[in-house]
Amino acid sequence: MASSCPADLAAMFGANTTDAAGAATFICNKLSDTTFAVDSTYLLFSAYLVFSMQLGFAMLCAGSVRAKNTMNIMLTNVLDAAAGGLFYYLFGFAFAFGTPSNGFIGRHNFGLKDIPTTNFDYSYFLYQWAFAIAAAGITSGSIAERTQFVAYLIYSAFLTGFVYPVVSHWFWSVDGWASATNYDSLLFGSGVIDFAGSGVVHMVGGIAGLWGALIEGPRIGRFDQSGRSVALKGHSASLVVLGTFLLWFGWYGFNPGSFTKILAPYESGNYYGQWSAVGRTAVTTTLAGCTAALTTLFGKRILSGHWNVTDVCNGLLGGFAAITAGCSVVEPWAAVICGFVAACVLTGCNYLAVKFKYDDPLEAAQLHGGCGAWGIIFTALFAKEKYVNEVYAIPGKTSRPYGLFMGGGGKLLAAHIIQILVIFAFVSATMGPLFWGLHKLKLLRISPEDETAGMDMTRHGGFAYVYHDEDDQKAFPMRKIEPALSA
Amino acid sequence: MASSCPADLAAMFGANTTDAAGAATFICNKLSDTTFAVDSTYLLFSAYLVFSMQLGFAMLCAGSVRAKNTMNIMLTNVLDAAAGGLFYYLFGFAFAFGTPSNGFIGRHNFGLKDIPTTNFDYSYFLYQWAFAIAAAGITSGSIAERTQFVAYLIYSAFLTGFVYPVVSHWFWSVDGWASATNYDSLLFGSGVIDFAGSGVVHMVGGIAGLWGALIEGPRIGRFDQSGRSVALKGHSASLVVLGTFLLWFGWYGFNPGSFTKILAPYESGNYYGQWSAVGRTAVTTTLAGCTAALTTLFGKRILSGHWNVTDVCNGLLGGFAAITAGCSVVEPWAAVICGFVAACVLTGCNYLAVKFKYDDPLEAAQLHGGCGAWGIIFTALFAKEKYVNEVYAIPGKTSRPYGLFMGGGGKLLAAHIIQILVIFAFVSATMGPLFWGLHKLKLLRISPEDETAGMDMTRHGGFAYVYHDEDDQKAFPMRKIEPALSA
Amino acid sequence: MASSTCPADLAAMFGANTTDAAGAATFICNKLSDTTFAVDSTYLLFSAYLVFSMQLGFAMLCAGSVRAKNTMNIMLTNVLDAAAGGLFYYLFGFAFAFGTPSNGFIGRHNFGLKDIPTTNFDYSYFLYQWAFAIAAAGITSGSIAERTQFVAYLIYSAFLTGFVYPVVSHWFWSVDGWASATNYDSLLFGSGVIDFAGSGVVHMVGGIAGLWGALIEGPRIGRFDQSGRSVALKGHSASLVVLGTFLLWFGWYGFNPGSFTKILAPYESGNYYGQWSAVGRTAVTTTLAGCTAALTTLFGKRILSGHWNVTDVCNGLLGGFAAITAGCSVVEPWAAVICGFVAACVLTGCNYLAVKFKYDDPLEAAQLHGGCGAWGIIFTALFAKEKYVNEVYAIPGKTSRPYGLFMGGGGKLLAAHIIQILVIFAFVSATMGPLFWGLHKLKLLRISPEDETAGMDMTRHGGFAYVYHDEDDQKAFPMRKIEPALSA
Repeated sequence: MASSCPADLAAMFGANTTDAAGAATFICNKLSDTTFAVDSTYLLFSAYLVFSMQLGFAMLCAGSVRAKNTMNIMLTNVLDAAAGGLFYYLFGFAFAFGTPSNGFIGRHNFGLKDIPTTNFDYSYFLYQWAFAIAAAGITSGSIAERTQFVAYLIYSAFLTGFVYPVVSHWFWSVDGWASATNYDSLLFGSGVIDFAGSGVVHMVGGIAGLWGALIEGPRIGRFDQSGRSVALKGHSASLVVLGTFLLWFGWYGFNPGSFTKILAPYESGNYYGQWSAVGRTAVTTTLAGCTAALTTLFGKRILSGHWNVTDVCNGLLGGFAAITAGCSVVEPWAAVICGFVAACVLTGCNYLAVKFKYDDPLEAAQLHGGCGAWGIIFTALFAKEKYVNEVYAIPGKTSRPYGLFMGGGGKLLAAHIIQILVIFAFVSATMGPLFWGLHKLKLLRISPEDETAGMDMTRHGGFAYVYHDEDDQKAFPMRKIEPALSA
Repeated sequence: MASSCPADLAAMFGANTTDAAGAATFICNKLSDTTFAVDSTYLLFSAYLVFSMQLGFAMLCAGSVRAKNTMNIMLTNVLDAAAGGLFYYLFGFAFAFGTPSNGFIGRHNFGLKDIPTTNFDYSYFLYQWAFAIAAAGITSGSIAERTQFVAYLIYSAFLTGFVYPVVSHWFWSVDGWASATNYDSLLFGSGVIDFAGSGVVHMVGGIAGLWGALIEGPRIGRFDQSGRSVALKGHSASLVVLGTFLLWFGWYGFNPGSFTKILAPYESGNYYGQWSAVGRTAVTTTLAGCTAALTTLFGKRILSGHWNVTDVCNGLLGGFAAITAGCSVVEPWAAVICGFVAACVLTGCNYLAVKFKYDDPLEAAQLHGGCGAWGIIFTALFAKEKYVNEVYAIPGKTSRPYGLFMGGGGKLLAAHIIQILVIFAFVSATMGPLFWGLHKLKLLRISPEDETAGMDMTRHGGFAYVYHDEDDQKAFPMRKIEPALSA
Repeated sequence: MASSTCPADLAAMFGANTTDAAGAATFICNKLSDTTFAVDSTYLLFSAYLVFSMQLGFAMLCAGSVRAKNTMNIMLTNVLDAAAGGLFYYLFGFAFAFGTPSNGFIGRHNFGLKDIPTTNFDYSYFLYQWAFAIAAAGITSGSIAERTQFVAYLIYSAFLTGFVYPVVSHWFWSVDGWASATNYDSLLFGSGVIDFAGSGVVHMVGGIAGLWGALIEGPRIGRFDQSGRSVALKGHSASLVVLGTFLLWFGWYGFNPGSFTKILAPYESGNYYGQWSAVGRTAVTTTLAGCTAALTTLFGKRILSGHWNVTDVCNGLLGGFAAITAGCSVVEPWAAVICGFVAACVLTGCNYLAVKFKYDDPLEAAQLHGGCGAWGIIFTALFAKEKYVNEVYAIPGKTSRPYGLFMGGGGKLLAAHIIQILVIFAFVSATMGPLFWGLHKLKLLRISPEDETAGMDMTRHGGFAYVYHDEDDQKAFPMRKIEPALSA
């Protein structure tokens, strides 16, 4: 981009300047250094924020399951990050971004070989790793409280190391067959605008979870003998709120961070540039989540008669999952619409889940799958021409398809419908057989005895909480809790 | 600022340079792009940190109330952020910063119309939104455990959408009648130096809470028949410490972030510039909080005989609330004084609260109102000439009033006393009648039955914590906790 | 710093035909210098905030790892680490550590931040170093948890943050330090110690201080039964342990990559490869070491104990981080995987030894930070890559310096690093050992057995940390009091 900088500037200095080329090179190099440093700072801190989402998932999942399975679900979250780190380093990143490659899978940079290049720096790898582990974290919520730990390790490795990287290659790599940056052959002349991954991350994680939860069936007691739904409440609303806020916090790395660069003017010297677009993305993200939370609050109040904080938290996250695809190319007012519909989609999906006796302890398939799919459609409807052309500028062209409702025609919508179908098909075709195979090998679901007793007791060395000592208990069997109570 | 850059530089290149204007424009544009990108990065990440304070408030409030009201208080914190996002987007930001306007209320940029401009970018809105929701979060602590949820929704919308924006317009907008940046008519030739909002944020939130808590009265059981104070301990000190540390973490966005720009030299080419002032602000903030914590530790040890962690946490936050006004214009040693006095002010206010049978579950009015007011006075006493002139430089003037004890005369102090009175009067005149009206309409306080049972049970669909299953309980009624205890 | 010749060079290039060459050059160079300060300050400040968040991580990790009856106590110590550390480090800790010019053993300028900012240090640098200092004290508090008097805690914490840690950091990190890699005039063995972010300076110091404290006061009551067998005294909340671990992981991205303190520093101006890449690489090596250690611990513990244990995995993860901290900026990602694998083994081994010698450390702090920290120092001396060492620790006017033994760089770095381990062990033992011993003799160190059994929260801190049910409810339904919670 800045490659013509010294030549241009040297020409402007002209022959009367003692060392025009030298001066121009000096200045341009300094400016280029600055750009690298600023963009790296921006990308790295965004990556750290995205990483903090893993903490958010861990707390959200822990609070949403029963106390007897807390150790189990937290361990899976820690291992998402840890195993994901190794697998994504060894081959995940290569499958996703190893360029040049064909449109279906990357094939360079295994084990970070030849990194950094002019295309990718280490910070880019770190950022993408944080995305990859988020996808695995989503799935773990769907199959919580009844899945064998070994099954968990296997699917997590497969998802982070192969399924997710391949999907992200299709839509985000410059070589991907449906990528918006594969300028030589854009799908429908447009490509898919899935900016931060409503499809690539959320739908992938959600649909993987859907198959897992479908194949192993609902938890014991989730539907009673007469088939009615019985809520198996999570053990701590405080952890749910903590996790939700941490996810909100981390989402500011997820969505605005997906620009990966902030020092990129749309017109040099103007106050309006990519830094504004980054800010706008943070604002659209915020508004979508806020609207979804309020919609859920009043909706649930009408439906259930309660003001329910855990439902509001889920609604909020549904709004975020939906805006993720279009956050950089829509107006703030459109984000409000996005959030409103996302809350309705989530409520609808939850209704369907109960109807079909589908049990998902964290509503992960409904939330990330359903709201993610809505987000993809939403982007195809509301993407604004100006923003699309700024954020996804094609070198040498001034225009590309944008949102249907904004007058941009149906090409983008067509590409996005293809995206939804293809993601659904691919994830089903890979994760479905995997879960089915594990099921047949009796490696997927734990025994009913283990499930009733809780996995922490049977597999993870004990219960997560010990508020009172054994000694105290023996001494005062009946009054053992009194010291705590009279405090 | 950079507007004369190309002209100046072109003149320096002179007539012998082939395209002096072109070269100068090129270089200046690149530098301007860099400045926008660096400042936006700084402001955005500061905004994210300020947002994380909302998580801190949620955890602090949750831990400070009894377990039976945890869901209620956390829901109010989530909705502060969510409802605040919508209201501040629709009109709060316009009331606060919509310029040009009169000195009392802004009137442009409703719904982010015409944003970004040369004055404001989206990132600025996001930053100010995070401030607005903090004010509402403070108030929710004062009226915790006994307020109807509907009353909460009403006051929160009114505070975030109108009261807080108007006050911030007065003191922070370039048009505000008491603003330090309203160069045409500075109050007492000085204006108010409330850098990050000891008055604008903390006093506003604290006084709103004071009226709410006064009007609805103390919680049942807070003062016994003989009128003695009975501590109603919060249910989890771990959550209190978690929340306090998160607030500390977020305060690094609140105070140093209030510069909103970091790439602003005081004298170009020198190592000393706004980046140093930002660092100094972080240091003064840290020292004030640390001193207040230690003062509280030893003070409470003498008064109560215990080393109490929740009191230390409150003392720490009191120190932060106090330093917030002057953090950018005082020396580190002065911050130590600020923190020491803040701890004493908080202890004094708590003593008065007990004396007057005022019940504030989070000590929010005492902490944010009392320590906030002290912070305003402190700034007027200790603001250093050099720092005031750097941070609040008036174009074309070299000096402005500074701290009384630093030899700067009483003008700043006069302005700051006006600020305290005016904030107290305005918040009382708006929030007082609102709470009183809700009280008369029987919309403010919950019924005694609900209060005794806890709002979570009666209004929010159940208790926040479920450590043991119903099934286990039925099977082993007497030994049901054993598996946990023998772990 | 590097821009001092900038205006002169650029003015010469503009030459005599430019109307005001000096003016134009100064203008441009000043703007670039302003930008550099702003970018580096932004980077350093946000890194400092991340490191600060580790204190929250320590607080939650410690709280979850102790029994419920001592939660208030341990959290208070963590809050005070930060608060007391802030004052002491401001008053003299920073001066002892970095007050330059000074001798090689202790600094002696900038007390109370006098004369700051200078061309060397800005306020942001102080803030960053303060966040490091309180981390060291936080480590030690874990080792002596659940049985130490609060007054003893205040005394050792002040001494560690205000004197011991600053002196050690002066030796290895100050430009004047006798073993510093940036003391170009007299490098130890022509190399100096490459302890980039403090496996030795922070982790070993905190771990060894904890070792002496825990050794002197002995194990908790009930930790080893009459027949001498080890009885696990489980922490009260695994959720808090996981929360704390993730927060530490989050903060470690400020700790390790942040230790560059500058990001706008090209290795060759105009190239895409510069310090910003090295910063990214450091974040990657940190991540990989922790991940590998976590997985190694997972499978290792599964084989040894038959359980998939999340708290052990968390400790393994942190052990990997503590180990990579020394070499994170100068090793390849693949080497970080080796570092993490061995760190997990070292931690398991140290824990085995601890049980054997009846050493009780509620947070495994001495094993984790001391043991894995020492391994990290050795690891750096073995695997430091020539290219990276010369980039990150470039000596002005020289092109090469010793690097890792296994990478063909000879034994000089290893020699320096062995000296580091010995010296840190000796110095911390010679200062903290007598302090703890003196407190022990004065009966100020350990609480009474009655207090220990009842829990310190009850006896010293005004009550239990958790109150899930009301007194009122309890009186009304003495037998069924928990029912509302259970039937929810």
